[in-house]
Amino acid sequence: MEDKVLTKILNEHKRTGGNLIMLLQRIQETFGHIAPENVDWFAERLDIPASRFFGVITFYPKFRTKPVGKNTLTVCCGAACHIKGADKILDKARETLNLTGDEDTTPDLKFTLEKATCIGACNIAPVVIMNKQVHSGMDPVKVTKLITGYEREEFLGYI
Amino acid sequence: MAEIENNDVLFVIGSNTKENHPIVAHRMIKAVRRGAKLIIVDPRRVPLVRFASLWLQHRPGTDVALLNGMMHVLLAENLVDRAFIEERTEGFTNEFQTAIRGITLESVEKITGVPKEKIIEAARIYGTGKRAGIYYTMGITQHSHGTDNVFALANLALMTGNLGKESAGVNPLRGQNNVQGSCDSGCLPNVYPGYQRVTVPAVRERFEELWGVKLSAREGLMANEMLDAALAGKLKALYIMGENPALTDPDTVHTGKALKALELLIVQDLFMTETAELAHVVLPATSFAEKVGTFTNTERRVQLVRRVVNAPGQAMKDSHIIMEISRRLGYEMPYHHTEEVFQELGKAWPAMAGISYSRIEEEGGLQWPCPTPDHPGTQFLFKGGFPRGKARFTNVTFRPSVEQPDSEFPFVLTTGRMLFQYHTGSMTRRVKAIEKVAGTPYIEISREDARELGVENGAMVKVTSRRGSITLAAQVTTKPDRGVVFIPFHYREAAANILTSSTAVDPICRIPELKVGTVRIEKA
Amino acid sequence: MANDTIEIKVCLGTSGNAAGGEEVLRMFRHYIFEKGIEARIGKRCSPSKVGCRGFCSKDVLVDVIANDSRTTYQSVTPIMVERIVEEHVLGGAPIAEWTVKDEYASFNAKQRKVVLGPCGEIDPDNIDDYLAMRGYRAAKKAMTTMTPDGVVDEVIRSGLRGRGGSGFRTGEKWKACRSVPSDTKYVVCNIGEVNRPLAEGNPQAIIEGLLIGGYAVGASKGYLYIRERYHLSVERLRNALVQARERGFIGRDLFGSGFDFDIEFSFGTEAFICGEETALMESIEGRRAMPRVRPPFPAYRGLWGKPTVINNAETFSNIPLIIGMGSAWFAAIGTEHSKGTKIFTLSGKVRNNGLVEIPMGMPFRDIVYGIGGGIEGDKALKAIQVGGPSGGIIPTSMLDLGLDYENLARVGSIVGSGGMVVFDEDDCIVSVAKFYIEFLQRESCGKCVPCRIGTKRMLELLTKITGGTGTEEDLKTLERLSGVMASTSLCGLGRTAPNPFLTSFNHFKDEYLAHIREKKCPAGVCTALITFSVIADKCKACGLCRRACPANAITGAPKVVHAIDAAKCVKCGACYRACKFKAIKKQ
Amino acid sequence: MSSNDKHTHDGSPSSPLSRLSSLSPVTLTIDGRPIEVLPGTTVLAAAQQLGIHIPVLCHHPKLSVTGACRVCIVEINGQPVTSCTALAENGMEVTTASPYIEGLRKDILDLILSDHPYDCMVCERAGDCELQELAYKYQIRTPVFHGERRIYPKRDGNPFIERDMEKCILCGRCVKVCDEVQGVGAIDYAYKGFGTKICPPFERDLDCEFCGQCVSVCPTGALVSKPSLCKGRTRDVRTVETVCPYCGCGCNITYDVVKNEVIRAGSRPETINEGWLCVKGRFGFSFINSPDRLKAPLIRKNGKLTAASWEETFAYLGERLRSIRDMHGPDAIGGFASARCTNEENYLFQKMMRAAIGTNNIDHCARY
Repeated sequence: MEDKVLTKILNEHKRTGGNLIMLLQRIQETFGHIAPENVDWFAERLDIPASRFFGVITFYPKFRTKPVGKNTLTVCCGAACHIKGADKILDKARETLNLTGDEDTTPDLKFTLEKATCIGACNIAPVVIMNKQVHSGMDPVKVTKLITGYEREEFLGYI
Repeated sequence: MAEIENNDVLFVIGSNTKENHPIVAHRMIKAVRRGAKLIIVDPRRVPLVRFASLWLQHRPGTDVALLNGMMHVLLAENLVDRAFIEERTEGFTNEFQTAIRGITLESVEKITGVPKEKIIEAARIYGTGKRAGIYYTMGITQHSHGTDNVFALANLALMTGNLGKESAGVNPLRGQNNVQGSCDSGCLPNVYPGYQRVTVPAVRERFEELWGVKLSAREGLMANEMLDAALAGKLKALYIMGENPALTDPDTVHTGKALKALELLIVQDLFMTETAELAHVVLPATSFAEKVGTFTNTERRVQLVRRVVNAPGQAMKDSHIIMEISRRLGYEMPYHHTEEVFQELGKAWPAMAGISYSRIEEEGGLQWPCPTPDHPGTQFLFKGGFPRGKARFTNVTFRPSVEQPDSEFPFVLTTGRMLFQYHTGSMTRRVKAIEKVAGTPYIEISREDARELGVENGAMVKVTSRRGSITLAAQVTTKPDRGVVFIPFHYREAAANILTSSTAVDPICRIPELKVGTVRIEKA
Repeated sequence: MANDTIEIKVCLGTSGNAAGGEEVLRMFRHYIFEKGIEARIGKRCSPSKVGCRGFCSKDVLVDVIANDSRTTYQSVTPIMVERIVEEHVLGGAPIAEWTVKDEYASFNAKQRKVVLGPCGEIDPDNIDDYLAMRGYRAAKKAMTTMTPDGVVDEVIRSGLRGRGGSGFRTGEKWKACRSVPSDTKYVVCNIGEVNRPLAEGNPQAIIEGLLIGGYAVGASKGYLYIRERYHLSVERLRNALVQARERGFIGRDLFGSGFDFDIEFSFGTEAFICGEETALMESIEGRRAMPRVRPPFPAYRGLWGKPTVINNAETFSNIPLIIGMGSAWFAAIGTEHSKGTKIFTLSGKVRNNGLVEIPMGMPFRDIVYGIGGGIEGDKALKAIQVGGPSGGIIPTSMLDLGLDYENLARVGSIVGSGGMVVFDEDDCIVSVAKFYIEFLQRESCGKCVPCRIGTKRMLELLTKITGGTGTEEDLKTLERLSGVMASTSLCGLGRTAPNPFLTSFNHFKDEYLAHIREKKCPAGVCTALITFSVIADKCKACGLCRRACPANAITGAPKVVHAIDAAKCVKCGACYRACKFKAIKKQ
Repeated sequence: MSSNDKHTHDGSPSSPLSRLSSLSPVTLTIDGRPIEVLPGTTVLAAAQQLGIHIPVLCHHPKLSVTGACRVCIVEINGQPVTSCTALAENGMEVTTASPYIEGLRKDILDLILSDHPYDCMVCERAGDCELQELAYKYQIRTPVFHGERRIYPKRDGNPFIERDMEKCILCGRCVKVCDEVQGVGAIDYAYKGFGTKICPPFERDLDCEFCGQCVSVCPTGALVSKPSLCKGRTRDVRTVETVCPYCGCGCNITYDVVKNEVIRAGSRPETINEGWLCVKGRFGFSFINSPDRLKAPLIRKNGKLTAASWEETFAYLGERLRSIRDMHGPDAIGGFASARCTNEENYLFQKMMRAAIGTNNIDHCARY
């Protein structure tokens, strides 16, 4: 079953002549993360050393080797967001999601929290991105509401 | 070896270069990085395939069909070097050409399992290369039609004028460190040192004069013939210096019987090998690190071996042992140091005459022919011409291997070496670190076959041929194609040569067909 | 615009989008359709989306253009739409209380919207809007009336410099690439974070610029290099590419000139170092974005070893203007050595955060107080940080400095790709420097020694200082470190990495020394160096602070003046924020 | 798929710049001495031609250019530039060792050492370490810069190569040799910034061809040969050059010998094998000192192989061979020579068979 999906990705990769980063993006899109077994699978078939995959995966923070949550909350920590309290938003989000230590994904796999270096929306700082939607002018209270809204799968706004 | 880098086409057939000649593979990789095209012809996905522009995965034993198919394309697309053929070859007759033209690529595809498009592409790449080199090893020779294979390769090279110039040619890669040297030194039943035939009276007289003794005019027996003779009771004594035929020779059951039939088996070795265990007399020899001498590598380069450490216990230098035995047989060989022997070799064979230990010390290894002390050595052969005047095309037709898969033995077995172990492992298997990573025998099986057999990676399987059976772990890989399995022959506990045949041999050079046999596989 | 149409333009850049612009636009369409507005007033109504208009702090912005007069509404939410439709569109009476205030005028007044101009006007998803404003005329002009060398010369004459990091002369780069004989060449447009508004507001201009660039250097393949995370930008560019291809602006034999050109996406994933062009090439080739050694420069040996020109989206967006309007027109904007305009994202403690485009040479004062509308909460301006993380910090004393390449280089900063952050008196300059170094340390690719270890050591030293254990010796070490990094790092990231420290140390030495000698953070930011205490005569004993304290460090009871136990205090500042009577002192 | 994905850069340091310029030589001045070099020559190479020593760490003459360590920095026309990456140009004025440059170099080394364990006293490479050499040369006793060091657990279970990544200076030579020369790519850079680390995929144990090329190019003690650990310091070692006993490549090997034991194998770079070896050549020498070696002649007596003296053995052999020859003729005796013995031994062996015994029954295992 999984072999079939992988083969499809492989064929598409060969057809479009994409690069390793794009292949990894595709794997991550499909499975949510990049499992070592999948890397081995592609490494063998493409005759590209797995070490190169690993090097690329660990270089770009976007790539994950462990399963991610259903929702991804990205807190921008660029300069503009930073001076407007991105740290506090991040802390609050960690607290709301009950994340401890180095964890970035909730045990129920509902949320993954990540930091972005700068998403270029400095003019509406501080911002967070929930899945694909950018939310501007955030604060700790709003981020809690955002998370709770998504937790109940009925986010309506910051009421 | 350095000239490999300058090839623009590398045609590697029947050679797992990356594992068996790792250092040669470096040069090939370098050539590829410089833009050379690498064509690999091998039934297995050998590691070098990663660097290949083209990989032809043919069925084991169908090399001649494949090569003839390529020649067919060369002729059809007129990619032949007419001037070279005219000037330096003979035998490019109408008959030869008609035979080649008569082949259809469809039939080649059917025999070899290689799509004809790939054969055409391979022929085009090879045919348009300016400096195309062919590299082969036992994958070409260890067949019942091994000689035909080599002829076919020669035809291919001659047709395109890729012989007798730099970075081209037909290059066999030697499997053991001094195969070249032991042949050069005359350890063959039909020739004296320097490939001088024992049956030619003038040659014999020269050697009789040099050695001061009457010599036999009869060609001797080849190794496998000696074993047959032993079994037949005609050969009574065998003196084996540093070899382990009990494990390397095909059909070990047969070999064991032959060795046991001997009245006197003398084995001179570093370790108690499988062969030594059968011996009447075992002589402790010295390793390469405990003596001085020369090795000649695969590119005919004569290099100095130096003494690194002292030999253990009473182990004695091989040359001393030989000299001593010879003395007891009433023939004195009084040498005072090793170079005297080397100098005598130079007297016996002019191609070596110009090489001396001191020259090797100063200049590094020297490639023979090197007839005089001021000769620089010879990088590649046949530059000015071929020894027999003109090189000859030899018409060869495809003959299938002796054993063909059937319902009883459905798999084709091919044997060979792997990176970590060497030969019968008498040296490498005593290196702890190597044992740790490559200490267990295995059989490579394709994923598809493994699935059908219900065999998981690492599971034990029993492999049976008409000769016997062994049990070893399955390695499920993408290396061999469906229906083909591979076993490295290094392991005594699952000796691949229990399975191989000693009767399927090449009619000319008597090489056994170790690369194609048939087996069946069951879960153990 | 024709008088028989009422246009409604909803600002739908990332910012408008984030503020709910999609919903606003949908509501407009909904009401206009449901109420049969067009039939009732006998005019066409066209609600459409436009790119970012820059005034993002008051998004969603909606322009209603009726009877030749334009009204801009700010902070529009979906529930406001019905009334706008009823009263303004139907009734013809703009709703004054919802329209933009004077600050919008002053925000726009000093700007020179050349590149950004169309962004707030045209529908980025409709190529006809772009064509209506002379789109692709420049490409046609270049390919039908100019030689590639002519195009290169025109760009050289314009004086355009790269709008990315180093400000290299674009024309010269093209010329070098043009001069290298090669069967294959590439042009790459890097769409970085600050270029997003361009991709979202006017994607066709980027494509046209890339096209002209390809023609000029002799490349037949262009790449749009963009982080796949910028979903909106990707979507609009993808759409733009499809339309451009349909209309024959990309493909074979363009404008009958025999020139073939194709454009492809290359999706990167977030990494700051990808702004460095050789690292960017590594990323396009699918590898770790570790910069290559230069020379060879990309113009000679770039992507897959082929000559390559890399410019960012802002640079490429300028190209159609230069070719279309002529280099002289372009060169008339800006200063002697810095021509044209520059886009910045103005952010931080100014009133008007937003996207701005200014002519080169504009004094910082005009930017902060004119366009930016001054500092939030009437606090005092402390410094401006320009040029992204590895840019420099400019103190208040340099407010009258004109913003251009030379001046910024003179003060140890760079123009960069266009970030501008404004700090006020509440920001600690040492912490700010530490923040940037921390960022750079995290983003260092790790290839060369000075950057990999240097940024780490700098961060450690700055952390020491903000933690109150720094020494004056540490400052010397920092300076020495800065020197090594600036002169020996492999790429621009490492070479400019000391900028935040060096420029802040130059201008705010006292603040550094206060941290070290007096163990005080004058701005009250560095937690290790501040203490919270209750000003007894201001305390009303309301208990707010006590309840807010997460560490139970505040004692007190109703009617009993509260006190903070310094030993328990975790310096979170919750009490400071909770107190309504300014009775908590932070120092 | 671009072929670049399969194997990285072509490894040639030449740039199109050099190919473009005419092939006429380039003249530059290094430390006041003019020199003429071919276009495409790096400043480092030009300096070496003049016999001027510039320190390097990441540079290796047989590998592609990295430009990561920065210690080969020189002053070119007043600017600090790495000499391993800069190509010689006409009229260049190069200073290799001004106080300014030496200061920068020292600071770079200082930075490297600030992230390096101070355990040279027990390091396998002590005395043979390029980093130690430079630290000594630049007299870095206590580093000016100091701070957090990378701490990694050592847990690689492979039997050949010890990987102590705390000592790794990320020069990248191992990554390049593994990819460019060996064509394996078992290791690569992983992570980024200060946390950059060279490791196998997913930090698994090293699983490769174990050629040890990486060990041979490592400038520090980060990669060392496990079988050689604690077998002896460079100072105690005697080196002997010989030829590898394995395949037909005939690689030149340099053995490090302590007393009567081979402890390490290496190879000189100017040999036919360019200094590279395979796993057998580099690690497969311990059989020489194996306890299993035969140490005395054995004669089968009553069905059992029993130790005998050489005199007894030779006498026995002489008698047995003579009697077989006399009874059955010389062709009843055969001999297998060996492809693993020297030319001289093989020559003697066939000479004995032919001249002393009188048969041509001599062959060897060339066919297997």
